[in-house]
Amino acid sequence: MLQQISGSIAVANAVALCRPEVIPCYPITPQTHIVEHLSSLVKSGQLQDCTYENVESEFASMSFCIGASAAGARTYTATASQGLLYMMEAVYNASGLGLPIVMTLGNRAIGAPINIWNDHSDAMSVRDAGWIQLFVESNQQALDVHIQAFKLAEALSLPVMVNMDGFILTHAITRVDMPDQEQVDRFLPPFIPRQKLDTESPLSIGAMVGPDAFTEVRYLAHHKQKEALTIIEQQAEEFANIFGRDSGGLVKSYFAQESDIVFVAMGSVVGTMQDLINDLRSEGYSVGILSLRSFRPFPANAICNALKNAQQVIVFEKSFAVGMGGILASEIHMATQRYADIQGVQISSVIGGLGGRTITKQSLRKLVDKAKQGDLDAEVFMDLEANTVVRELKRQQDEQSSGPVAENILRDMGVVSASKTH
Amino acid sequence: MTVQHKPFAITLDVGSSHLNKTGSWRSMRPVYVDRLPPCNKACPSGENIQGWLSLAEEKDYQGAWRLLTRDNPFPAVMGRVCYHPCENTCNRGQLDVPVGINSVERFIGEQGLTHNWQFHAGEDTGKKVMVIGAGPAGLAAAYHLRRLGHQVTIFDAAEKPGGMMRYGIPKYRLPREKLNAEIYRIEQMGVTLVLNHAIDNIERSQQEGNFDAVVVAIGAQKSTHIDFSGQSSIPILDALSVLRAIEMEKRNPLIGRVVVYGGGNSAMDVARTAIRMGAQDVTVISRQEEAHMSAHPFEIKEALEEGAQLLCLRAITEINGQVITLERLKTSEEHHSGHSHGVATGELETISADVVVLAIGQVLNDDCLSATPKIVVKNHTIEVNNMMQTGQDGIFAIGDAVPSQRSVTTALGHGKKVARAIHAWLNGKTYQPAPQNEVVTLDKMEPWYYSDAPRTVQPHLESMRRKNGFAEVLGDLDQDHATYEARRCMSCGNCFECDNCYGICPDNAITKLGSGKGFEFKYDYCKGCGMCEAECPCGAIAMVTEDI
Amino acid sequence: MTQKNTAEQTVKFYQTGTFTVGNRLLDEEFRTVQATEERSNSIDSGHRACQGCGQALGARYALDTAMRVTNNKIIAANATGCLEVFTTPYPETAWSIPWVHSLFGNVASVASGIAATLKAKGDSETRVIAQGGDGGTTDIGFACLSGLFDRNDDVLYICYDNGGYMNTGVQRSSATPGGARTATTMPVGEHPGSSFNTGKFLPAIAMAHEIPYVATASVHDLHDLERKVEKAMSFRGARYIQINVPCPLGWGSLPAHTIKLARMGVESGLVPLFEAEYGELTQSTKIRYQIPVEDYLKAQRRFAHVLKPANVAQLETIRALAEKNIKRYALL
Amino acid sequence: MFQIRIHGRGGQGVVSASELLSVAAFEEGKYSQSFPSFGSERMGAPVQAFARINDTSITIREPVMEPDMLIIQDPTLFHAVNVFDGANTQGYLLINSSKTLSELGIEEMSSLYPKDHIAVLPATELAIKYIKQAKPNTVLLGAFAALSQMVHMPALEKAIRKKFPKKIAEPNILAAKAGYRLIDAIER
Repeated sequence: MLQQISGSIAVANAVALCRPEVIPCYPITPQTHIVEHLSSLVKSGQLQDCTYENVESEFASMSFCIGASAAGARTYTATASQGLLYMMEAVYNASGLGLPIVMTLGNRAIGAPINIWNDHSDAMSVRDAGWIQLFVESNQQALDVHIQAFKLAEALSLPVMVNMDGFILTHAITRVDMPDQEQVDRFLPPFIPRQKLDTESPLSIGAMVGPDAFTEVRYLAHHKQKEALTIIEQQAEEFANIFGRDSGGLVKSYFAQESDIVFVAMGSVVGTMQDLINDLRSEGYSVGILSLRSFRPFPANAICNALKNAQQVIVFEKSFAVGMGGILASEIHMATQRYADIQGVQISSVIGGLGGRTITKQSLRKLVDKAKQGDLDAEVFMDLEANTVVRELKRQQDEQSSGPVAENILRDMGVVSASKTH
Repeated sequence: MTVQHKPFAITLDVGSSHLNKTGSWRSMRPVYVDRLPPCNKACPSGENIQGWLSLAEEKDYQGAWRLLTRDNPFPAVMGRVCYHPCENTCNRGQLDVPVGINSVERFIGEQGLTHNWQFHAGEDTGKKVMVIGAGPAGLAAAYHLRRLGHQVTIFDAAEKPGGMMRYGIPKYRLPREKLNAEIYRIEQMGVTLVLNHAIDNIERSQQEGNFDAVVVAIGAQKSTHIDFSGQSSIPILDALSVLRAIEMEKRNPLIGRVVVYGGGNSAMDVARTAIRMGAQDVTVISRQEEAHMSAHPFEIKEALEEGAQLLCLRAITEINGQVITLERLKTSEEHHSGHSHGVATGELETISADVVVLAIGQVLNDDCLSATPKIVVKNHTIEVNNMMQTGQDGIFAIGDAVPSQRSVTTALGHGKKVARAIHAWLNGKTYQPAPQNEVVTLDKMEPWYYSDAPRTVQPHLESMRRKNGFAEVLGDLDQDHATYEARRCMSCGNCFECDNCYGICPDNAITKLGSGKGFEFKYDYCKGCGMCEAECPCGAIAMVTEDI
Repeated sequence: MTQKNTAEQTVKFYQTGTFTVGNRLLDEEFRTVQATEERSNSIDSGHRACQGCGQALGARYALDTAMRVTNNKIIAANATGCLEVFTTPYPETAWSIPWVHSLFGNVASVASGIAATLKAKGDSETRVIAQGGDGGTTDIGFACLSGLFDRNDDVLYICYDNGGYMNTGVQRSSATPGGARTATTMPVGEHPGSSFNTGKFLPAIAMAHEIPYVATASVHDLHDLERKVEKAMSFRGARYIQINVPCPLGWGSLPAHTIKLARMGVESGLVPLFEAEYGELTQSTKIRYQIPVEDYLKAQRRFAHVLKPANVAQLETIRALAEKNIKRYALL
Repeated sequence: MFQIRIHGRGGQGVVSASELLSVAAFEEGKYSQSFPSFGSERMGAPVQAFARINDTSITIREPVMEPDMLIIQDPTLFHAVNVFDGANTQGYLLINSSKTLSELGIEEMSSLYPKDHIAVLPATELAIKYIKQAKPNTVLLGAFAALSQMVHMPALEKAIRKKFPKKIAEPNILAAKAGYRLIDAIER
């Protein structure tokens, strides 16, 4: 059924269609509307046989999920940013224990400086946590991928994180096609846990493992993720058969194979890029996009296959490893190094959209133009106010007690008009 | 790598911790032991007190009676007259008050009489044993011999059996129907009693009767006498003949002012009997201070309660007419530890009396031994080896006639011992008593686990009632109280299946074998922490070093 | 399981081992769960606890009781700590119940999650027990525990209190008693050992949440402990039991003295045993034979310095604490 | 594609207005999108909301940089924010005020627009009249429908009924109709 609703409501309704049994939550912008809506669905009786609990922290929330999932419940929660970091220990634990929890991450920057707006710093902070990490471009995909996430998690007995850009998707009201219960039931069978705390068949979960077997256990986690590369594709196909839509999968190519210049990106920015390349292609540019829908597992083969004809690759990402650079870019580098068909491709790493900075078509277009002229640097911070940075560096050089950086820059940009205090 | 069907967190076949044999950590191992409870150790009859108390706790009175009478055929008697050294050593005494073993024994004995439980003779061996003396030692010897299957005939010069039990212990302490019943029960086993029959030549009687062995259990029937200086005008009697006369209901010699000389239990018996017989005034004169008198404190206490006077640290030096001269003594400083007699001070005082009873001891009457020269008498007692055998092969001697502590209980113990010795001797062997286990002291136990409660006090007759007759001074425990009292036993040194070791082992390294079967250590898992030993309430576990 | 007083039960008053695990003379119903051959052995042989481990004992006591009460329908969640480590050394497990370990600080939430699942599935028979040491409970797991209490989730939380981080080599926790030596509060300087006037007493905090049931228990008095676990299981909602479990390693005591020390702790007044319902104190377990605190302290090397003449003020402080407990919880 | 940018202050229903617009367009079978300028959701702070209406699906996620329709819910914002930034002056301008354009000091800017693409109306007054609250958004939406014909009253009514409970929806519909009538009358 077509609906014009916010991304958060769409996801909440999709999750409800998956018949979750336990949902703990803790509020944090920008995911809060999802769990608020689920709360209403449970409290009003629209979602039955489900225990919903507003707990005292994200750490508790993920821990609650761990207990619930280990006891055999289909379990869901959502968080973002600082909340993800606060639950971090439990995030690793959930995957280490192999518990098929589904969590929405309403992607948001990480402080300090505190910032509630969108980027991918939170998702990237857990890139080694052992979770499956899927990214969505639109609200339709968001709701579709959540349905697939449960099936995927339960097939692998691994937790799945659906990454959805905060505000840009969560708060955007768009048209979505909401499936009906019968369709979802057809796609997603009841949860049969691989391991379960059961008094009829007692089991110890979470034993200590020493050097003698730790490597094997960790290797198995890696092995599971590699299995997911196949299963994700299979499930996307199965999904398309039942729901009639292409949603999910490992990667999505928009003219990537037939273009000289190819953007690689994840999440909602792909939508803006699509709008851009439609313009550019009509102007005669050879430009495409490769959208990464699965970040973990990292679909190196699929990526390289899509990029094999590209001359210039612009890896656009909304986060970076401070002191190193683009995370996705370095992973793409690594993948292309291994892939024999790709030789001599130019890869530029573009960091943009940090802390909610608007990603405009115009700025993206400039990147393409520069790339076309062979002028695009290996590392670009898109729309960086270089002068502001230079002035702050000077202040720091001039004065040991130059004060807090964030506040200095705000003052410099005139956002804060207070006069200097000393 | 094949696909795992279990999630990787629990793959690679988690096994049971049973695979991990933690027993290898151990340097000490616990073992179950039976230690000797101090009561058992102290019992001159060698009763397994802890054992029969345990059965009594379960209200298995017949079982308790059977176990008790394995060592002592007179529970109803001993439950009254035993001075219960067991209670003095009872570990419980260090916590609150000792278990009233004697009163439970009496209760058990009463159960035996009430239900008319009988003894059973052993399978006939064809051997015949002659027992001289139907006192406690002789009767006990006869009983044990009969249990072992030997034919026994007892000869006694008196008209009734029982010896000192009848002629030395007043009725108020031992009602005669109880005594008679328990003696009769021994007779019922097939023991022949020949009364009013003194033996004057042991060897001849043995040959005439074709006896394979002889037990001399003739007691110490001759009273010690002192000749006081002075011209006494009053009767000077001995305790034994006084008590015998009263038992025989002959003329009462205890009239007027009675002075009893002596500090032992016989002195108390005479004094208390005198009060009951209506004596005007009863004074006990003891050479020891009260604490060192050989009489049991409760006897002294009860005598005083009944109205007897007690003059301690005094010696009779002279009796003139009715006036007795006493010299005050003082405690010797070198000998303040016990049996010392006082040292003369030269201070004199006098009292008047109508009769003096000497209760200063008895010695062996060796008249019947003169025909058997190999039986050596030394210091008024018959010399015996550690198997109670005299110098004459096949002739054994026991009880007050041999060097030992003179008590009914000791006599009973002798009876048991001699029976075993004779049994072995008749089979051409030497009796080897089983080695005694280590005695368990309170420091080897953990008494916290026992509830504390005072001993059930046997209902005392009011002292006024006591004075006026020979009614029994101590009453019976009822069943509830007997059970209650029995359950105060801490089962020192012997597992009573409290499940503590089983329950508190942090390594579940103990198997409970089921009721009555005890427990077993699983040494595969026992880490040797020693908690079971530390927390065994009764000290029935020991830690021993592992052989490495 | 307590004995009725003598006036009512002349004969059933068993002086013979009344406080023992079992006793052949006691009616079955009055014996502890541990006395039975059929006990469930929630933790079984082969675990790798130190010799004389109080926690191994406390956990089996509590869980076996809960198993009996629920007809073996319990699921346990475990915080990181000794109990977790020594029971599940890969590739073995000593647990005979469904058991999960997640993290050090989250066991209360994991247990809540399990309870939520049972609720969602309509399973009211199976019950959930969370367990952790004092560090995992009073320090790192405190927030999650408070959350559990707040939501009144149907979980029995059992804290095995041995007064420190023993698993990591004996460091101070907020449950370490004043004066005690730990690796982070060594007996050096002007105030040797753990500081006084610090720490927190979680049972009182639990009571402040007004949860249905709070109790303290000790491994030395099994009847009392089992009664409390049984009582706890009769409530729905959040319940908290703190069990005093001596640690030979951390306390510097003999392995054989574990139960003895537990007993002495209680009998000195330093470890008060009591129960509370909905925030109100309902009952305390009386001291049977009061002992001086010194007797308790001198059996533990962690208090050796307290008994030196120079530190008599510390001893006085500990004495005062015992007196305060005795008064506050009416222990005599 | 028709792009709308709404300026207002927190608490004036700016975000709701963009949502209602997108839902109304959806109800008419069009593709639409709405989203707020995300920020701290405090009362009184300047806020923007965006909407796009199109005949085919919309993928772009950037804020509306070149609005075809500018809706100014609070005229005091002219002094605080450059509301005309990037505005398509061939598009529309809808202002909540009882003042004239010159009184508002935007004569110069507004002169760039076609005359019949500009509407100024006292939406807050009307809102107070109909819904007893100073929330001019639904009045302005009615005016928007009349001014742009990008959505129509039946769809707008439907959107309002979907979002609000009846008790709130009905007065808002009356308010929207009043806004519609006011502008419709001027235009025709």
